[in-house]
Amino acid sequence: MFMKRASIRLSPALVPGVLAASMLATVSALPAQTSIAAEGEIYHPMLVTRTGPFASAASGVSSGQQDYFALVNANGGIDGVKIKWEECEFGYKTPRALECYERFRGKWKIVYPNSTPVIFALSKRLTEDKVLGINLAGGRSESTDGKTFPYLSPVILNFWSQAASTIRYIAQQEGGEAKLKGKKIAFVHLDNSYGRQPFPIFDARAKKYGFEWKSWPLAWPALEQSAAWVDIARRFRADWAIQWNYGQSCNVPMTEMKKVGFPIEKFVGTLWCGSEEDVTPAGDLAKGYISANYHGVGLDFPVIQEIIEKVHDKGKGNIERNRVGTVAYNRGVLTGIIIVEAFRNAIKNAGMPLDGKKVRDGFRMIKLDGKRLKELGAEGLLPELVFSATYHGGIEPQLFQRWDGKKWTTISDWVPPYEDVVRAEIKRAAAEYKKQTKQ
Amino acid sequence: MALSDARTPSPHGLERDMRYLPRSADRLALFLLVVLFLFVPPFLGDYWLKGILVPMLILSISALGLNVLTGYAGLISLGQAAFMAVGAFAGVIAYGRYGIPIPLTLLIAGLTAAIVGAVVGTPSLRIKGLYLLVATLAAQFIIVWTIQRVPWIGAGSMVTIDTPPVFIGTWEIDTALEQYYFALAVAALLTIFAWNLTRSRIGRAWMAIRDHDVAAKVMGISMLRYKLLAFMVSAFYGGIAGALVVFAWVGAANVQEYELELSIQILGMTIIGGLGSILGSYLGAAFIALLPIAISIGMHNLYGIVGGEIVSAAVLANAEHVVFGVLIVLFLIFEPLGLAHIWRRFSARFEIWLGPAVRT
Amino acid sequence: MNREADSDADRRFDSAHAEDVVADEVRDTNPVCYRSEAPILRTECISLSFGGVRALIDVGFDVLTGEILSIIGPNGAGKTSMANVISGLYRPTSGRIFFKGQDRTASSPQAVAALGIARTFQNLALFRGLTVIENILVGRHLHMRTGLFAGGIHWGPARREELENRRRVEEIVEFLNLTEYRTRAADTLPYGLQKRVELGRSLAAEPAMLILDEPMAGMNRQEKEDMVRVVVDANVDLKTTIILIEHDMSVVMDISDRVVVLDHGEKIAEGDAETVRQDEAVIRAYLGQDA
Amino acid sequence: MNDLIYGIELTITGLLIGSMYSMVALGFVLIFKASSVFNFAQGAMTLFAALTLVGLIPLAGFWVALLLTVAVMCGVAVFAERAIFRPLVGAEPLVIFVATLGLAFILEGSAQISWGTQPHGLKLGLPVEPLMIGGVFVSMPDFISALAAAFFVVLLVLFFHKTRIGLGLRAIADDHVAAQSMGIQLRKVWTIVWVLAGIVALAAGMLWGARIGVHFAMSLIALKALPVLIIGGIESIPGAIVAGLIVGVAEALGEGFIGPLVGGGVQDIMAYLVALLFLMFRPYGLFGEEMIERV
Repeated sequence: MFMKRASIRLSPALVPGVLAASMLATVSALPAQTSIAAEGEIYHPMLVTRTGPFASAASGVSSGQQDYFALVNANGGIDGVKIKWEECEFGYKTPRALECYERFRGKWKIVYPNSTPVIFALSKRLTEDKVLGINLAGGRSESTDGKTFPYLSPVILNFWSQAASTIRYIAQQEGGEAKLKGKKIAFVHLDNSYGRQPFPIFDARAKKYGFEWKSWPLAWPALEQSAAWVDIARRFRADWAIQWNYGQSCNVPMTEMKKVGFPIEKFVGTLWCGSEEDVTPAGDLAKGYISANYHGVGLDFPVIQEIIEKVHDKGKGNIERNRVGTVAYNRGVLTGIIIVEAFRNAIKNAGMPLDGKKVRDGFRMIKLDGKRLKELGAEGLLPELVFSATYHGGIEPQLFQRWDGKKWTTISDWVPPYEDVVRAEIKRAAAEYKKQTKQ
Repeated sequence: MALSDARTPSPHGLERDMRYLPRSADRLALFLLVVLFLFVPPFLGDYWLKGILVPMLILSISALGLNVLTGYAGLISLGQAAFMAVGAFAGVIAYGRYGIPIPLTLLIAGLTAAIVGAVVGTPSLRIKGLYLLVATLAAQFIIVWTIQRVPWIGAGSMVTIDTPPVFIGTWEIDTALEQYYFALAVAALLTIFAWNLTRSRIGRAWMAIRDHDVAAKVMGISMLRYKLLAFMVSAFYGGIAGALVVFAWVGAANVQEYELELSIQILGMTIIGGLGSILGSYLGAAFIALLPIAISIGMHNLYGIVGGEIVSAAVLANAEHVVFGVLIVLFLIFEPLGLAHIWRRFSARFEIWLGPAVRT
Repeated sequence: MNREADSDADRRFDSAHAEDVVADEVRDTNPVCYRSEAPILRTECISLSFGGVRALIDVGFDVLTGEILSIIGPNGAGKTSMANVISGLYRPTSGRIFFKGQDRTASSPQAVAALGIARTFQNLALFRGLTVIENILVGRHLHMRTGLFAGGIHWGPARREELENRRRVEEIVEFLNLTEYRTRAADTLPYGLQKRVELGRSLAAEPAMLILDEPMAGMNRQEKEDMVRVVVDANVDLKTTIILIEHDMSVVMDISDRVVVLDHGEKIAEGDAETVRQDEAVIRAYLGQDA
Repeated sequence: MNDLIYGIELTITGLLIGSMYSMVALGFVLIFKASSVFNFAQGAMTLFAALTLVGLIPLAGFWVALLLTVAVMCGVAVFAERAIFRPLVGAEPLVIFVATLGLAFILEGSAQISWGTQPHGLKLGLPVEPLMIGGVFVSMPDFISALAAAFFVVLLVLFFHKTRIGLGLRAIADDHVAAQSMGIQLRKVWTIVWVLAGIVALAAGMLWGARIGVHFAMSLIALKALPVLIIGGIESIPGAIVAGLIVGVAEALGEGFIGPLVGGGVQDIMAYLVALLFLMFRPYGLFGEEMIERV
């Protein structure tokens, strides 16, 4: 009798139990995944995007970092301390990133989602937990102000600097700012927070230099832009066009421009439309396309040669060999360099084991001047970066590069942004943030 | 038994009919759930609270709202995420800009969404099924577009508004546990409200419309009133869920989190969970929101056990999608009526098995 | 398709007996004191067409308070169209409808229901997902006031109202002998019972006038007898004016006070059962159909 | 340039784009017509087909790759019909809708597992220089794409009206029960419809791939088809074609003339606004049939 009861009680319980089981799987899985690093190791969880629409470039960035970490480890670690990284896939989906964040909470040393929406969603949490969230050339533009945003940083070139530097580049091509007067600049951008950030910069510079600019917002995924380009080329008759697309909408203008007869040499892309993945779908039509970038391209950097030699040739690469040296990959490597520098400073400053605050403090001590970059074998790969407690990076120069159908070639020197407008915008936005959050 | 009969004057057991949970298995399960949800979380880490439970509660509220519309009134909507966005922004503006107390703010968020919902629901008077689906889809796009464009909303070029610290009276909701209980309290209230409502005259009117709208009409049920009411209630729930995203989870209203994909997910939750079932809204939210996480962790572990070099991380991550897709399809084939129906079958069987014991 | 054909045959066979057995005994106890010559419903020159098809052509008749009026006619005669016009589902192309002396030609079905006209449907129109009790409770819709907020709180007046109306529903359930099926889902019941639930639902509305659209279609003899009894009881005990739509004239002849005969959308006869039974046009219409 | 010429240019641009929308919408219409399933996975099928094609081209050359892709799409179609939709026959349409969501996950995941996450170009060798006809600019590749889309549509129409299977399909769309009693096997026909939808997905994938490259976001193109379906009616092939053109023109003109008034970015909203207008005045689309309910 007892036996029977017990069996009946159990067997139907299995029916709705799939969910319960999956929950249990989650519980039991947790300790396994967040395996504790050995003594004297830095355990470094990473948010990665290897699925979905943004995986193409984002995967290169993640793998580039990992290759650099592998190189550091192969060279004996940071003064003997090795890095043990662990991925959490979020597929560029904000809720999944939040879950990942919580899953590894307390173990984060520095968070780099490579997604601006995620930085926004995490910013409160990061501040509470005292973990630095970085998003190179993205994230929260005003977090250049390290005083208002102690645990956020754009690291390099916030969105406003990108826009300002791009205008300066166009001015240089025209032969100076004075020549901008009366010129028409078309701004093609995604109709979201990312795409609209340059507005104040354009407004300010248009007023000062007397050029005319007009916005063509495109709703995500912006795979169809023909009406905008007919308008730009046939009615507005722009002298220059700037694109602020993202991911797979980057290559669409190249086909459209050709169709409406807009010259590609008068077209400049944001640095987020400056990787191989952004141009290859357009094939030959992308030849001659110019985009901004915040780092050097190609394999000609000692650090990358060293990675090939010590990581890939040993069969320990974290990415297909043919993607080494791509824009996304180099971004990963230089991000790795910055993170490792922060780790190194933190260890030197506060000792092991590391936590979020120590790494943030280490980040603020980063001084990647010419000498240091040379030591790291990264001269020309990234601009000089010097951070402080009040300056979290973001006002740096851009490089400009041209696609020749096969590879990118850098065609300019470092082009600095107009610092005054950028700083004014940071000040305004930081004040607005303080007002909203009643600080 | 004897006592309860004495208190019930009616020979028909009217009170009996109106009991919330006629089955003992249901009562037992509810009791366990209440204990679980009330007393266990303090012992769980922040991961469970912030990573799993709070988002799940919020999504469940939203799914519950959609279930009122789709499961009870038989109307489809792909605009639930947009209602959440309306609630999120209405909430953050009411609380952040005007300093309205949080309980009132939640109400305002819900009501604003409800008004928008009434407008979005008007096509339902003429069309249904797939046509209605696309009409609400239009609303999804138009609402999100409008939030970005109306200067008064003040979403700015970032289309994000941060919230100040969240206070109810003098109680600051800042730890994960507090946020969890806050969300739980709202979810519990809304669940009881929906539970009552769907069993009331209004709920019956909705189900009448769903099952046979012509017959409902000649019983005197106004299509205009009840269809719009269903849209409003559904949007109200969505709006409150959106506000909770701001106040109990993320801390900011960001329009990019309320895109079509979320609407589709919420519709999936109500269907996989079970149309016309309150429990189903919760189960569905758990399925759609948590299963991918469980799969991800599970496969990661498997990968860890099997060992590194066999498959790349990218293959693994994509395989999660495939597994998730397969599970959706399998569940639907196995139980097209939804997860809640599995439970209902179990609890019925349990009741039969328990039968004699209860009667003695 | 098949069931339809079978039941048609059944109906003709059974009805001959049904009329003898049932009608006689209930007629005796039928008081006529509340009947009046004043029409509760007047239809004037109703025409209805869909595209080019004319479903009703200048049909008009009065329904007197308290009577049982049958509308009969062969298939496609326009009976259901007439019911739909009266209950507001179709707007007549021309003509007017007065209920209790007021013109309500253009009223919506809800408004018609609120005036006190209830109906059943020829094809089953139950709320499939609801139980028997809940189906009948929907019939109480217009007698209840509980709004959104009270419904969600379910306390105090809302709860009392719910209990009160459930009590009324139980009376109907008992009246219709549905007690043992109370909590069954409507769509799991056999056909005859479903028809009965539908009748219960319309009775729950306590209508002044009830339109029954072929309530006995597809029923066996026992079920028909039960149904006839219920219809007469509703008329007598609940003082409900009834319009009974029936395809087969013999079923209803003995319980009807008056009969209206439609054919091809036109009224071909009106009067008491005997007059109609002997009317040349009626015989022709029915003969024509049978032949 | 005066507004008239500009308007004409936008209209032409819109018409050419619209033909591509029609292409995508057709896939939905085919499946809905035959089985009342709203196949959300149509976009994923487009992605899957295009990725398979560009993945195979370097291995097998264009024509062989094309044939192989057709074969693969047939396999996908048969799999979807057998493994997912046959067991769900008779389920609520919404349930089947969610099942197609599941199918979309499966297809997107397996496409990226098989062919990686990197984007690809798909060059069909179309001329790209713009064409000027009497001072009015016409995009050459769009023109050719539109011709190809038109050609494909004609093929489909011929198939439906001239072949036995096609006639069977139409019979089923009109009345499942009657068609069955006439000896048409529903299941066989459903399989064929899924195969057709797969081939339409491949065609759409090629045309769009030539335009925007082949990458994951391609599955989002399907969203463009939804307003088209409303305007044209979900069950109507001519509806999908005409409505595609209407949406294309409305988007182009809306962006060109209404956009400047509200700060631009109205292109996608326009499609839905036009769809809403249609819902108000012709709820079941241009060619859709109103569901008349009998009491």
